[in-house]
Amino acid sequence: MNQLLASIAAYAPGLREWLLLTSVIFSIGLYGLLTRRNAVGILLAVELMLNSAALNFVIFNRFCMPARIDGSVMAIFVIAVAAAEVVVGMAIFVALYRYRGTVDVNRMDTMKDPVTSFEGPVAFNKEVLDNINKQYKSHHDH
Amino acid sequence: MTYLTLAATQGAFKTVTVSERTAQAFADGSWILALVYILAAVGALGALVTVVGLVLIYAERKIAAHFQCRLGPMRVGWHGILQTVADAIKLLLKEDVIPERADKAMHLLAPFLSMMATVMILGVLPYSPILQIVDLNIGVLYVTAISGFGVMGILLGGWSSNNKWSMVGAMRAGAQIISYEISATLALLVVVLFSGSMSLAEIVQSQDAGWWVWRAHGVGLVAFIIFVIAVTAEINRTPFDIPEGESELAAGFHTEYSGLRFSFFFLAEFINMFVVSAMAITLFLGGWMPFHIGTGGAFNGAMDLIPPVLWFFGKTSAVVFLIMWFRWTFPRLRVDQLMYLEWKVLLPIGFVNLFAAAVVVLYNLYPFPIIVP
Amino acid sequence: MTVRIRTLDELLTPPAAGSSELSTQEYFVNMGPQHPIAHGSLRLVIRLDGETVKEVIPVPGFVHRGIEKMCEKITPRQVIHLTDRLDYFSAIMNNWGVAKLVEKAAGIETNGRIETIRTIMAELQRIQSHMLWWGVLGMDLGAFTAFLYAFRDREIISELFEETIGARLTMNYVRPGGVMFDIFPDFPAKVRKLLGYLGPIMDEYDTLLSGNVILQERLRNIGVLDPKRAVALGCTGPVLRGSGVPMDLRKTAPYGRYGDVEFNVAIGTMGDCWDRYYVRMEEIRQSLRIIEQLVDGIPEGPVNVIKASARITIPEGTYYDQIETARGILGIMLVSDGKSPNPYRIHFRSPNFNNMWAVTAIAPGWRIADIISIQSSLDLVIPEIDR
Amino acid sequence: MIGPAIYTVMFWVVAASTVLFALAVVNTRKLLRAAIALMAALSTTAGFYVMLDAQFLAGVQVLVYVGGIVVLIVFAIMLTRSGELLEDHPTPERRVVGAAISIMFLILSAAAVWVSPFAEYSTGKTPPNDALSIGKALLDPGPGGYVAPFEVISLLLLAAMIGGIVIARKTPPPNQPFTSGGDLPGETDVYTPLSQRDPKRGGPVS
Repeated sequence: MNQLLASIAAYAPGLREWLLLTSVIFSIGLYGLLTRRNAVGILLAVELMLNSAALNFVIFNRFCMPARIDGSVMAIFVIAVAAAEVVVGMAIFVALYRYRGTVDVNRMDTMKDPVTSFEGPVAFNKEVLDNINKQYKSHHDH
Repeated sequence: MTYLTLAATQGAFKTVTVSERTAQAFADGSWILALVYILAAVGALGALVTVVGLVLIYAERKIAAHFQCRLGPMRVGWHGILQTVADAIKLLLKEDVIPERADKAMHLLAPFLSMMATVMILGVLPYSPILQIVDLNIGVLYVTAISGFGVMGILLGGWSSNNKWSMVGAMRAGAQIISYEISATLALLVVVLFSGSMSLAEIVQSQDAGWWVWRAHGVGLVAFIIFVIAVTAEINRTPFDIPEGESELAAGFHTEYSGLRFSFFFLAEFINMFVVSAMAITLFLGGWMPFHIGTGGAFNGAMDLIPPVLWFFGKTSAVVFLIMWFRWTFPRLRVDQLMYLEWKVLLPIGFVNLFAAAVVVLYNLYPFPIIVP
Repeated sequence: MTVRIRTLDELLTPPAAGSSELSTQEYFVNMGPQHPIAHGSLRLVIRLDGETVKEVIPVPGFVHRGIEKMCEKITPRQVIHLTDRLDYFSAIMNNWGVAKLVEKAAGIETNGRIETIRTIMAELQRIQSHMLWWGVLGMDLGAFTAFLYAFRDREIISELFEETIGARLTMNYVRPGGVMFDIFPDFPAKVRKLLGYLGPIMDEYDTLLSGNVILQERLRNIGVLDPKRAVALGCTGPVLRGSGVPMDLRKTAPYGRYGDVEFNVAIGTMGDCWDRYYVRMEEIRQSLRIIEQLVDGIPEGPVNVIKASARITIPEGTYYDQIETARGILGIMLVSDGKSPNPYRIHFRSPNFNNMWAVTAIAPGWRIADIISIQSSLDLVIPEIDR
Repeated sequence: MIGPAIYTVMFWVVAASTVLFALAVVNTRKLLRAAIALMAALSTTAGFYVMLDAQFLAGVQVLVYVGGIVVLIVFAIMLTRSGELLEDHPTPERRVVGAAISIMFLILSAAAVWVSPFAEYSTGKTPPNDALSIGKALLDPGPGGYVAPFEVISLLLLAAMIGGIVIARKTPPPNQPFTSGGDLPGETDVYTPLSQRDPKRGGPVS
């Protein structure tokens, strides 16, 4: 029995295993960041990456200077920043969705040109489009 | 003679949690004993969930009935005592309906999330000095954190039902629970400040010289009232049962649930009531401590004869009764009035109260000795 | 806790676009026909912006039974049976309305005993109806205890009816030229005992619900109905009086014994849900007062001035009469061709139908939860709307 | 002997489940499910914190992430109820490119981790990771203290809160094209008459 336990304990995670784990999670987050087109999906992936970064702080704290708690403090800061990021991000996405009817990052190109195409839950007709462009122009005229 | 000193002289009530016993058994190499401890803990939790659920549902029906000049369940068993069992069997045998175009996986997951949140809290409550499964040194934080899973269960349940009323109920529940969590946490922090610990067992022991509800200069009383109001809102009970308001939302987030999964939501509500009451008494009313007047005396001695676990469940029942009393007396608030109450009434009072508590602790304006570990 | 008081003008103006509130997509929900607030089968289509009501469209008609058409095939005396099924909480008053119309049309004179019994019974029924409303309002607002309290006390009146009439809900009591059964000998004593019981009970109701701060928050300044709007919509009864219009047929066109007794008409000041609540609670007290004045001196005499088998012929013409039921004015129009004993056409002007449309005027701008308060304060009986 | 063995087994089990949940976060087509997977992944991370003797951090993780952030995300997903927000379809090209880049990153970082000589460490000493020492460190103005970052973070959170409210507000500043006040057809007019609806889908006909 004890031999079995010892052989299991031989696979105990060291610093490198922990770091490898966070690298894997970070890479998965990176993959999501690159493949998702939906802004909320991207935010989810970013949360994953932030989380693995915070975990890294704690891992280094635990293995390299176990007498201190700086890693935990940094992780708390990371969590706070993540919370702030999500609040603002979600507010922006909801506002954007309300105005444009989409949160697809590929279509968030209004800064390039006046609106020429518009896709949303309801198809916009020409009149609405012109109206928006007029507003846009009058804004610039001021 | 205070309770703890009495206990110390007798050496009887040293806090030993089940997890400590298990660890000791492992260290001693007695596998079977450790296994027995683990199984006993799991079994006790399961039994507690079942018994508390059955008892509270029966109690609610009887209390409601007597508030309303009627008898309540009388047919099944003596004074209808088996009614809840019969209802449970009926719910288990009912057809389980899942609405069309509902998100099936989420629909199945939601009640279990709700249930899990409450059961996980049961494990850290100190029922008596020797009856506690785990004593976390972040116990208060743990309880606050885990109740977040309950919100997710309700949100998912409402969203996945593919029903507008459920959706509205879920959104309301989410907003309500998150809002009132703040006030509840502020009230908890007052006790954490006074006792100087976040471990529930230590918080109970810090009330050796008197319960925080009256020993803390009125600050504790204000915190207790805020806590009771906030947790009543957190567990969606009248007058804060807006998420499931039956007359407007037709049961809200669990409209589309039936059979076993409905019973999970239903049971979670009652276990939640037990949990928050237990938290309230652990933090403010001395947990398993007996009721003492002054120091020493025959009265206190008589009180000490009652076992701590009975004190715990007795006090919890009192708070549960209070919450049920609310339900059968008050009408329901409107959702914006609810938010008004939280953000413009309870939250400022909570902050001021926390500040006052901090001043009391910091400048030691405290006539009684405070136990700071 | 303070309440933001909205003035009538502010309320009736639609909120300006871009007021500083969070915006969400508007959506429609169906309240009913199967919904706890429908109290029967009424469908309300509600356009919502978040929790704010933008528009309410009532869709009645789920319990239409063709009562008006059925009335064309039966004699006026048989019509009484059907009026029980209109607003079943005002059954006696509905009966009385038809009886009054037929008596007017056929020229039948009744005596003091009949009118006194009718008045007492109608007022008892009014109390019973308002008690039910009170309990249901409590239930709708989440205070279920009120519901059972109301039913406990309603039961006493129901037993009184049962003892006199033999029925508890569909009384079928008042008929042209009299009442169906005479009162039993110790009826006055029992009614006096009831009055002694109900007086303190009203204070208990106030303690349980009226004085509750949450109830006041839910009702005060909620769902304000402008008096002009109320009149324009044809609202009657406590809904109209709640808006401050002192319109009560018992005062303005006294019938029965109402001209002989002293009572006050309760009116509201603002037209909010609380005023409608207050008006009904006060009406219970005034009804108790009316009964108290009448019960001691019920005149002697026959309770039927015409034989039950006598044929009532109504001369050719169009007749209209109205009566104040618990929910407002029930108007009855009867067209007779003078030949057939059956009416050529009967139309009921139902108080609930007009009161129902008040919700379209009141509800926009309030929350979903306020629809509950508003619906409860309107006290609708759906079968009468659909007839 | 039993302690390390349990620790090891738990680490590998929780690590595997975390990776699975993380994969679900980036691959699920329904965003709400992705959010739930994120919740699970964050909860297992709290488990990691417990394994690393940072119980307080585990509590904060669950409290803030599950009770706050994920609930907020779920709220936002529910508020923007449309087919587009629920479904997310990456094209195959994006998948390939994304996978290539992330795998390259993984190889790079793993290699870096494997070859780097880390300082000697001892796991025997338990770190003082309780709430008390973290609180003291956060409010310590001396060297090694974190009072300045703490204040900055507080300010950041306040700014984020105000920013969130301002952005989500309906009020249109005058002549602003991008905040309309909720009156544009795209914002409110999502109602389709019954006759124009696809009975199977229930929504507007596309």
